[in-house]
Amino acid sequence: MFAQHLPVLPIILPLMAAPLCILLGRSHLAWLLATLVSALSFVISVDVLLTTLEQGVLSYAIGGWQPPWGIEIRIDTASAMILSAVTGISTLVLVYAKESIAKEVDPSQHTLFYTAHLLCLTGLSGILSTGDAFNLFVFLEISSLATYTLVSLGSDKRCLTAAFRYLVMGTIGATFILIGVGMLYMKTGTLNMIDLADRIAEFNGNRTLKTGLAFILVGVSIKLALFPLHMWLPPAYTHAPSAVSAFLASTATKVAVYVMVRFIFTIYGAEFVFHTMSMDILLLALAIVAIFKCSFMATVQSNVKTVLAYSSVAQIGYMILGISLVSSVGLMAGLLHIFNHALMKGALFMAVGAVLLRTGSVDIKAFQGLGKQMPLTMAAFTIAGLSIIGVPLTAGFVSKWYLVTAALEQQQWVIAMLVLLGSLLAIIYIGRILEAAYFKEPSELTAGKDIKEAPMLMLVPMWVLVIANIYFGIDTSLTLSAADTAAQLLTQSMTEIEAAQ
Amino acid sequence: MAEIIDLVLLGMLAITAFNIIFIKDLFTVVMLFGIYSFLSALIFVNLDAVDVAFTEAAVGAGISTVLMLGTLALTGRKEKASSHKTILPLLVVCVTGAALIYGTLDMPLFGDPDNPAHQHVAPRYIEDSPQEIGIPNMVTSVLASYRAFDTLGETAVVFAAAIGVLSLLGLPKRDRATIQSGLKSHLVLRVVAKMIIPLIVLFALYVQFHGDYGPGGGFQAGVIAAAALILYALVFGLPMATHVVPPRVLKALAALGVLIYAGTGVVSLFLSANFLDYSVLAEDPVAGQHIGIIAIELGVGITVFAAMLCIFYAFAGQTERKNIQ
Amino acid sequence: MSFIVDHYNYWIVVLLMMMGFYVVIAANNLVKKIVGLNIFQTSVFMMYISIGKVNGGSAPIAAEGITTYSNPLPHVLILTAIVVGVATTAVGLALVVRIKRAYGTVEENEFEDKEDLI
Amino acid sequence: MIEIISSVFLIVGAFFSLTGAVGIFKFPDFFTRVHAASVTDSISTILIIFGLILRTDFDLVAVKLLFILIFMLLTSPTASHALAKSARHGGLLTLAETRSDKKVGDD
Repeated sequence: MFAQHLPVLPIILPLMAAPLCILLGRSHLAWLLATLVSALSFVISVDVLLTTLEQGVLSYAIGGWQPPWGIEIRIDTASAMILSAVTGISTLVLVYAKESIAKEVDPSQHTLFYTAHLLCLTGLSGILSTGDAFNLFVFLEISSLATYTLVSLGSDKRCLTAAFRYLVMGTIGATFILIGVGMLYMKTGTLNMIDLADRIAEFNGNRTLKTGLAFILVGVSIKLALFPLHMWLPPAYTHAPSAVSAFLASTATKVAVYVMVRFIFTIYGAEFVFHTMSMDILLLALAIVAIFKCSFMATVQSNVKTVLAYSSVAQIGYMILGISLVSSVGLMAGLLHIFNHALMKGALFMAVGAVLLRTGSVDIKAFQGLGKQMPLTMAAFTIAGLSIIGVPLTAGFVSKWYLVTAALEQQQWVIAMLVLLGSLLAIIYIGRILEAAYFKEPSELTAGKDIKEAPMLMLVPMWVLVIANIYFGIDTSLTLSAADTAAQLLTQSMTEIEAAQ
Repeated sequence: MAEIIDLVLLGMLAITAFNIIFIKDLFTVVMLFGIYSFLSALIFVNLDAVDVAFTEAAVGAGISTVLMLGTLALTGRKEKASSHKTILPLLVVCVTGAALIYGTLDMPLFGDPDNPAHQHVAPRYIEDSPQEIGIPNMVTSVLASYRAFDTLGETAVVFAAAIGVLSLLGLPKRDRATIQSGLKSHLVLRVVAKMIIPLIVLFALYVQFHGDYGPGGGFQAGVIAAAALILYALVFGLPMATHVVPPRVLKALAALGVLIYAGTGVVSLFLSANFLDYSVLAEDPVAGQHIGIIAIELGVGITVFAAMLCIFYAFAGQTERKNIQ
Repeated sequence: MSFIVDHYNYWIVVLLMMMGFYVVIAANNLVKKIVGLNIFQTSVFMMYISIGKVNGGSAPIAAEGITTYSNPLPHVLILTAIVVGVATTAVGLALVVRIKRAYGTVEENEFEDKEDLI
Repeated sequence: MIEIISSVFLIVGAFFSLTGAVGIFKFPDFFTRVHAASVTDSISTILIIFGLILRTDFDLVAVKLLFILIFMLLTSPTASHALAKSARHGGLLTLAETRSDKKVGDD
């Protein structure tokens, strides 16, 4: 009965569950509801992903109004793939959160935490599914508002300033996107993405459209923390509760990368962005600086959450690098990395959260000697860390491999070398932590304390992600075919143009 | 004539904004912001956007200003003079402004009926919505039916804001009736407030249910109803207000509104139509649309009323707390 | 000359936007930052409403004897955006209140001194 | 004919509005300024709304205008009163009082 409505369900299920959480009132009921709804959304998203692989794009007219008059839900393989990752991570994080926030968040706020988490999920699913440029802005703001709340739930008072900085930057970004969408509407008279794409193709080199693109790109870059607009991210991820860091680091910025892909490839078209405006050079330069500057910053931090936060900014650099290579393989590598990075960063932040739960600190000193005391947690951290570095047989290897392939395909030897060099820096910052965990004696922070392994409810989701890391590193058929189909679809217009030339 | 009014208002806005940059007294800054908001509402009226003007006046000049004043009561009204960096921000602003001016060069002519914005999607809303939806206010038609998903998102945003403020500030406890508060000595104020609060509530209901025919709708009605209770809380004290509308009820109401809205959409799903397709809610599609719009406007109104009042309670509870300490 | 008449509205709105934007990024006081954010957003709303204006049109509420209406779509978008704006303002101000309680100040450079910047 | 009467009302209303504004700038202390501001609130509102009512067809719009007038007449004097009372309560003195204080101080 609901088969044709599946595309809209991942949005409205969490949206309706959020107020229900408030009405339920009790935090463990809220937790149960949130987890179930999130899991249901995950199942639906996987189903949608499989459908898109078979049938192509799914379109759903909200309110029965045909686009461009009504709002369209439009899910292609790219969106379905990231949607599955987001809902999946959200489910695992919710399972994990029960034990994790028990220590980090005040008990009276647990229900609010789950409500905000569900609202954030609603926003992210909405962004991924919508086919309307303004609707995207609305969902972006739902997820952002929920995110500010989630970050401010941290136990350290610095989470407040971090959340405020995030709020100001995020709102500036959203307003820039609003300006850009306004300019698009002004010139085309429509807000539907496909319709916009058709109409933009008519004007090449219009100054209003160019400015609109610039504003949208800057706005999205703030949201996805592209260097040098990333300053809000490290404090926010450091001081947010661990469950929140795990969720946001693996989903929120990645969804923003998706928004950028959507605006560049679907709405404006690669031709306009990369040939008329030569954005590829700018993006490429920023991506490379991000990889090196932030990987380097990650090597000198003592707070492990900060290390991972800077590492996230660097990894976003890889995704943008994939986009800026302007090829189907490059885009595929970028999309693949969005998916894989969600798996690894989720596992890493979860492991750090477990350490915080048991030792009360996330300083690198607290990790000393943990290899013996928390073997399962640290094993998970190690494998996910290897995935970040890009060791073969992990998911991280696959995406880096295709990134290098895409660079080599265009004879960009230097870029291929730089990607490998960036991995070297990742070895240093992950290696420092592993060294502390396995080869150092417990420091004064943990000495004398009896440190137990993390509880089951935290270990299970962590290990699910770790196993996914290995699985998608070995059996790449599903991720590769999805990313490949998605990239083909997105770059269709580009290849047509190339063929015509 | 309209152009001259427009120009004068824009000039006044520019002066207001310019003053806000330099004035250090934050109380004045907030008041100027209220003025800015009212002036922009006037511009919106002048540019035919009556619904927007209504909202801007109620929200920008009303709720936002009240919240800002509430914050100032807690944080102090003087901005400290600082040798803050000003060169870099100025540079950023100049670059952004230059980019925008560059973008305006190819913009369509202001007010020209042949602009692309008025050609493609909009004519359907103007020409067909009175027949398809059956109500004269096109803004309500588009808001509540054609783009109902945006409005659902908007309701969720308001709900998210209430959740955020609650998690940051918490709600005041109800059993504080012993504390002396409110403006006890202002007899005139109390009498007049008693007279006009029912009128404001009545007006809110009018705006809620007349939104199909004139400017207004759930959002404006919710804000106005919240304003009535905010006035009550200001004059008679927060404990009295929390006695009339307990915070817990508000929290539940805010959630309920979102559920009403989304639930209307789900009802259409069960009647085997697309999400938020109201045509199936009654035998006649136009009547169905009307029922759907009334239902979702009710949801919006309830959520907005409850969320705004919740947010006000949270801020006022903080001020009260500060006074006790 | 006609170029100016056709575009002056946008230019003044850009000026207003930039004044708001300047307050956001230059102000040291957090409350003032929020005020700036609101001015910035309100000015963007004005740009949208300017797009919707049709010369000689009237408010988009169907009435007898009126044939030209202004475009209702930007109005709808801005109604939503205003709500988003006030939601952000509320959360931002709540954060300011908490920051004041935690740090004893709402001047950005003062609490930056109190925490090691990461 | 009605149009002319209405115009007269509107012009006089606008004139009072203007004097109120001038008063806010020219008057010496808080209380006199409140007085000037309330001129705008009361007499000029009445005149302007009457002027507008004369321009309607005496239908629903006129009734709405009348409601607005009643509401304004209720609220603006209350607001002025509350403002002045709070100022007094907060210890603000009139100009004359400040001067006589000074004299006391001089003696």
